[in-house]
Amino acid sequence: MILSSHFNYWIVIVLMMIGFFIVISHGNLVKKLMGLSIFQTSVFILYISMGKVAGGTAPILDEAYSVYSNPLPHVLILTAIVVGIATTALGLALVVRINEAYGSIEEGDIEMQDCDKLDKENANK
Amino acid sequence: MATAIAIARVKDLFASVMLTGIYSLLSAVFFVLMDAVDVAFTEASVGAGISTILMLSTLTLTGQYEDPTRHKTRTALVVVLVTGALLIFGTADMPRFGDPQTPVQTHVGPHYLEKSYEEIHVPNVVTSVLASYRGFDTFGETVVIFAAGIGVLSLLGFSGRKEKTTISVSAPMYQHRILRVVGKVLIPPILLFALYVQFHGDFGPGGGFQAGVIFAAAIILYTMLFGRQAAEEVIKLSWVRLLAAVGVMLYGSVGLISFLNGKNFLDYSALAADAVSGQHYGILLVELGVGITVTAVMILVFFSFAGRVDKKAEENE
Amino acid sequence: MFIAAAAALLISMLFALSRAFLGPSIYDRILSVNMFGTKTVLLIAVLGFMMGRPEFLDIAIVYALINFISIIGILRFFEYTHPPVVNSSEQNGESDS
Amino acid sequence: MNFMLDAISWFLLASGCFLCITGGLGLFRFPDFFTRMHAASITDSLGSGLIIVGLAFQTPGDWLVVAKLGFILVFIFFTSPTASHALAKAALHAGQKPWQKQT
Repeated sequence: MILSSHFNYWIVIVLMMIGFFIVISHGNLVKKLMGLSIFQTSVFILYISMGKVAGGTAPILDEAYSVYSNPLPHVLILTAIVVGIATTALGLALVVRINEAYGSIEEGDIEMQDCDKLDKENANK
Repeated sequence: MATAIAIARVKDLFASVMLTGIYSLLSAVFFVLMDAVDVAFTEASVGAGISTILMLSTLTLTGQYEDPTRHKTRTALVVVLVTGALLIFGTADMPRFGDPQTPVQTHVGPHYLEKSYEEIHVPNVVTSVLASYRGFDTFGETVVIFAAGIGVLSLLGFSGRKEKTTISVSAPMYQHRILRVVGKVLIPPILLFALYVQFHGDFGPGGGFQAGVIFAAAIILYTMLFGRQAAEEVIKLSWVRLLAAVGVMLYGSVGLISFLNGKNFLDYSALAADAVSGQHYGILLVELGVGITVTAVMILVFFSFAGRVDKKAEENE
Repeated sequence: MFIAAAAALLISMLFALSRAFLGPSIYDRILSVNMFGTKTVLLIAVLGFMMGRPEFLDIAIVYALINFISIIGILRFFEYTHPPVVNSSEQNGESDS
Repeated sequence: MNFMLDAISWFLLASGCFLCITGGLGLFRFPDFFTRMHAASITDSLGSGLIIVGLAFQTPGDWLVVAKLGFILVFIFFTSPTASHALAKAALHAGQKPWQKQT
């Protein structure tokens, strides 16, 4: 019973965990951003699936229908998608700058370079 | 779902960008199935087009292949599994899918559905909620987009203007004559369609956010086909920068006018003698503001990425 | 009938998806993304009819446009990373095609 | 009259779906890039055209919907072959060789 009525949450959770896994385990910053966007989409799906009413249609009023899905989650997610792309663009811009400064977008390389720099500074002192 | 797993697995970043495109297509189909027309519309215009292009241009700048060594894979797996299990345990208390009696459905949602036609006379409830009932939220989000645009600009900036190189390696697709002709034919309908989406948002799916993205997509298409220099002659970038601010200003000033007329901030019924037509004007203006801002910011972001790509291509030469 | 059409489209989307996963070369993937996009346009149109609300067609139009733009974008940026190797005589012949 | 329309749209939809499935199968099974492209792009254009015309016969006398379907049809007819052409050209230039039967 629970299986058929809660499947939407399960999908959301699986997607969310995939995104989370990518963010944690991959060193590449672009890949991390992709993971983040998967995570984001899973949240969108959660909201939208909660707004769905069984037997309802899209919330564009019409004489012929009486049951509509809830418009509020749609509004929230609509703006969230556009804001999401804006923030992704910002993240990508940061990645580009990091690449220019360090010559790499792998997390490990960047940390190594930082450590080297710190060591040198300490040695100078 | 499988797409997401594949995205995680594919080493070649280029291929995984491709898969993100497919993933966004799939999620849009899902949104359609869940009755969220407007959301599907936005996801369609944003996810498949702009975000793919931005990711690709970043990859051009940073390199296509990923370092195969993974860090902390085992820890990550454990953390993810534990969190996932806890969340799944939590779903047992969640309301059932499609149940009309859940808290989500019984609070403000029905109010919007019942009252909005009387109060605003706009058939598309999503638009009326977006622009009128929750106008303040939307204003905030427009400002966030504007701020993100400024952020990208200040990070990547334009170093153009100074170097007046004519046609470099980054010359557009000169060898694709058919593409250019078809593109030329397609751009005007795309722009027109964007305007239709902008102003038809009251009656069907659509509105400022989507229209802005589509409009920007048309200009991005032009840029890709004819090159950055040609596009910069058509649209002055300083104007675009100005427009981004004008959109936010338009939204804010609508709020201020209603403020000055003795109503609450963004209470559109102050805009005309009749409350309902006031709402109409308000929504129209506000959506216009959103549309202008989104268009301008998307164009600016794309141009700053494209500028970097061109610069890198010149350096390699 | 619409359900049958939707199912057929889904099957062909599944094929395209598996080709996108397997695709030995990058071009195979681009091709399958393109096809996937076209099929999504059709699927959304059919779904709109299935639910009795043809307003959904707007989304299908957007897809038809955006899909084209993203394919062009992919090709364009692919030319940066892998500049085409052509000898000039072939290029002259090709450019008039 | 109504039955006739239904029958026509049935037929168109069914053949469109058939083409789509065969196209998908071809994309999946064929041995190299160019044959795959052949399978995908040809069935793409014809199949989608058939499905859209079939849908247009189902509209309950709403001309706006028919017009929108017409738009989609025109766009697909424009964009799909163009994209295929560009893709084939890019692939050829990048050194993909057409597949030949091994003798």
